[in-house]
Amino acid sequence: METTTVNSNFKSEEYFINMGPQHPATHGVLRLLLTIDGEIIKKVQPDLGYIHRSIEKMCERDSYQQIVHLTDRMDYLSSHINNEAVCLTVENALELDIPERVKVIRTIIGELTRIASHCLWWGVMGMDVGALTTYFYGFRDREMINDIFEETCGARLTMNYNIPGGLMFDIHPNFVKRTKEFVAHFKTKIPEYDRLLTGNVIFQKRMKGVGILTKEDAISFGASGPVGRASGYSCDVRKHHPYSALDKVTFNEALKTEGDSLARYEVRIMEMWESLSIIEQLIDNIPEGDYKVATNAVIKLPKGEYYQKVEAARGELGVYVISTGTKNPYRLKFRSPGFSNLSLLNHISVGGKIGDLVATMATLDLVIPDIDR
Amino acid sequence: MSYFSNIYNGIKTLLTGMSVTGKYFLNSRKGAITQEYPDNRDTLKMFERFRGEVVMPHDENNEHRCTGCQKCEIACPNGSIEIIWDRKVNPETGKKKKEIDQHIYHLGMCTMCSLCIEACPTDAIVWAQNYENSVYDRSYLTRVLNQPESTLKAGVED
Amino acid sequence: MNISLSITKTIHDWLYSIMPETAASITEMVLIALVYLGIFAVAGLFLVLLERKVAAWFQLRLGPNRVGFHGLLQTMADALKLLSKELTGTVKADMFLYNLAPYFVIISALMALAVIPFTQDFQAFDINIGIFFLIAVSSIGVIGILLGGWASNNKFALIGAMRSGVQTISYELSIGLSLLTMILITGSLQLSEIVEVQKDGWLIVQGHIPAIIAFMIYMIAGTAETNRAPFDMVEAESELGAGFHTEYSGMKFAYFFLAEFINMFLIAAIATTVFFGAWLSPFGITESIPLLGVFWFLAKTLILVFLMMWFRWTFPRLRIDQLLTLEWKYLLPINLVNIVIMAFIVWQNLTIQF
Amino acid sequence: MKGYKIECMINQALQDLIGNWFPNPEVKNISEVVAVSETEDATEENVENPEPVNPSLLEFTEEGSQFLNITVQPEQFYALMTQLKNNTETHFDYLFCLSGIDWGEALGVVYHLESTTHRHIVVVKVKTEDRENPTLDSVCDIWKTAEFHEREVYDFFGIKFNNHPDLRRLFLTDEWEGFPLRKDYVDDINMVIK
Repeated sequence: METTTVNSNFKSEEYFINMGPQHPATHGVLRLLLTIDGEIIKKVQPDLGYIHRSIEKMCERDSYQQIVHLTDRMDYLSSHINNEAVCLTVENALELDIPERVKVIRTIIGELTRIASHCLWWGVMGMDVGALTTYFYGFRDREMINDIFEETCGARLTMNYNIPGGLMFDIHPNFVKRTKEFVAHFKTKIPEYDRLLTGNVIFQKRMKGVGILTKEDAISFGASGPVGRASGYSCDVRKHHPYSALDKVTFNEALKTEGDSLARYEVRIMEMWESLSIIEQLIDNIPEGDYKVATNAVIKLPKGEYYQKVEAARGELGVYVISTGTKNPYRLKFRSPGFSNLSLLNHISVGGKIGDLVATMATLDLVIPDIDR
Repeated sequence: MSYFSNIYNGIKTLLTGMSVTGKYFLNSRKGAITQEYPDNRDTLKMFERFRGEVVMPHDENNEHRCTGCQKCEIACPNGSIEIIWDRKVNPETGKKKKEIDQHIYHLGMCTMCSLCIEACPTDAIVWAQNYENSVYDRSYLTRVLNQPESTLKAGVED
Repeated sequence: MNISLSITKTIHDWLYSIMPETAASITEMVLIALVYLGIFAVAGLFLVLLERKVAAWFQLRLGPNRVGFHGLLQTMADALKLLSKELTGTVKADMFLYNLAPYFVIISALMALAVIPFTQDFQAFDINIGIFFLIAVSSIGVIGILLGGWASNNKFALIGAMRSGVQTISYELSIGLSLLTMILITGSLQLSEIVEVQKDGWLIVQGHIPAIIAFMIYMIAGTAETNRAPFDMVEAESELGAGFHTEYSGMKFAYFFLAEFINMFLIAAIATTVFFGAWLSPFGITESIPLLGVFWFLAKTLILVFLMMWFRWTFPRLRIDQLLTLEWKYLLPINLVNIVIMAFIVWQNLTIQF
Repeated sequence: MKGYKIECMINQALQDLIGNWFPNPEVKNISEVVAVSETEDATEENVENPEPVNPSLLEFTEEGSQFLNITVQPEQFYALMTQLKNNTETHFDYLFCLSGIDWGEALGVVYHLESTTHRHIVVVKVKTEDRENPTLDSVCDIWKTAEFHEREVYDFFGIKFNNHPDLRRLFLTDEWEGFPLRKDYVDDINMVIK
């Protein structure tokens, strides 16, 4: 049937629904304005800002120690890695010599954070495509990591364990034991994840060929992390710009070339294995030494610009600091992975069904505070 | 032929998935991970480093270790600590000395970042493992950490 | 009218003795209807409880365990809460249809229960077109869903309702054809006769391979018919919020909810009747005590209900086009071939009978 | 650090390469250009030396940054960005950070670019003095990610981008007044100043 133009934006058979900000699949307060023709998605317009706290403006007011805890609240699922990014920026600017012990501990906890984040993602992903049980299995395993964090860092989610110059306090005596227990436990659970969800024929049908992102588009849209790697774009910051103790470990970059939702899913499952292997390589030989180096009570970065990128659970997190030599940054910009990953949602979900959009969004693994900052 | 092998493989994967959940169903007695929270209050113990709220420990003589240096107040990113202090004359030495009147802590504004406790030179404030912080009125969240009539412990400042 | 209810024979005789015949039979029908309504409203609530408990055990949880012994009264409390809730609706809804929809759904679910044979002679309404009646009545429910979704004046509800229409119309075919396969053996649509035939062996044994295929198709289509996961496109909470009942609250929502569970029971009950010998005990071990038939019937039905719950808590949801692909490209052709095979088996007398 | 040195060499090569794309029209003689750039390297921050004429319209600096910084005028900006992306020797196809900055007098945007094939990084800075109606060219059609990032910059700094397909507020509501991340933004209610 011929469609007539009613107004400039809509065709007569298209209609518009408002997905979010209180929608189960948007995981928080993301609002999507969908233009739909029947079940087919014609356009996705994200409307952001429902949880914007202007962390960048707050950073211009705070001292460098105080900035660290704000980053917990960005991507709360990889809070340790966010903390690490800010601390690395400050440490590199001050040219501090960080003890090996700190580097190793940071890396271990960072990888644990990544696993915890992926566990949660796996559970929620299953729930988004309708398998509600996965949620609890994912959370069960994540809970063990959270307990490790709570014992060592004192908090489960917003840990603030890093300070510029090292760690806030030394690891708990039980840390190594518990981490080893977790690694042994989790090695038996990932195959179970595979049997429950990955192999499932319905799941495969839902995921395969859905939301295809080509390598060129992935790069052009600035996709990073598992989203970029699923499109065959080697973008692991841990490989290309290793930080902390990541240059001492060997691991494979999880790469897939299909670029569809299933590839993004598989890349994350592979990443969990790689993270386990990184932890195993480091956990037995955490070097002795100080857990921090002394810094001035008031940290003043030398005049200049500093950029540090780290691989957060969702992709490349960048911290761009412009310092004028005072105790506050002149401008601090967080390049958050979720923001770029969200921008490609419209591109890859147009033409799919509503169910595809939900599945695609789940594999992008969006954390809204990370996007809104 | 692939039509039938698709059906066969599909059913096989479905049964594999069902075996996973079925295993948990059969072990549901011992496998439950539910924390029956208000019931297990007696046995629920937080880790020693758990950041519940900031407290100021007092010893049996009602003495604390806070000198009123305000380092915690400066370190706090949210302004959740306010210290009201005064200079009082020490009767023994006759010197004027800073002394806290009230160490006010706004739990409602606290983000549990631990910077104040790191900043404290005399370990006057520590984390408590209390995890039940909800109250019926926001004003209850503003707490005075030093007890009434408490004094500075001797020798802390040296 | 063929009301045969020997366990209420006394009431029947007593009513006929004190009233004229027409009044007596009307009173009797009303009485039976009320008894059914009462029993199945409560049974529906316990099915909800069962679902919640089973889900919890699949998910490493405890499930409801506060109200009553091990949470037995939880759903009762929920129903009371829903009863006492204010009924909120949307201003722009089509009020008449909006209010009518839940009754459509719940009444069609309860109506179908009338023909289910719980044990020998314990059947409210044994008509000679039993199976046909079941299929016909169970598809009325979808009209309620369509009405509810359309009248709510909510786009999410409308999408849900439209999906439901598509889904039910498609899967109705498979249900009908898979039951038709079995009717080739029984040669009758009347449920009591279908049970009678199974005294020589349950139909799933009698019909062996095609019967098993028909049973699998029936279970898949039945799950789809009740709009349960993995075919819960209608609600699809991660896609549509709550689907067609987004705008319903209080008791109206409870009707939809209850109807879903009664429908699930119904689907399992039909499967029990047609495939697993209804109230017949395995190998006739308790044939002498007809009252135990109720136990056997419920046991078989609940096992099938459990199977449907197991599906629900394991599988991801299908997409709407895959749902239709499954029906039109897989279930329907297989079903048609299956009928031919079954006809061949019946013709050649290849059924297994004891 | 070994890696750091290699990056330095690439930076110098990059500087020469990119600088040639936009020769300064004031500099006619090629040999003079080379001489000037050599003296510039040799006598860094030498006050007595007459001010060296930049051979290119672009300004290059590595001072106070770990990357090569290119400062470009808004007029050459779009052409430069197109070249950076399309030239096979540079091939900066990955725009990983786009930040708006309030420099005080001027408003600027900083682009962090990386090449996924050559793995080198460059920082492009562009400024506009006009605080009332700042306008720059959009790079949406070069890097698709810029669409959202530019909307963010528009939202917080009020910098308008020419040829942007959908330049609206991203985070804030449409009726919001002012641009919060500018240094002169005041909001007595929502901002807590320490």
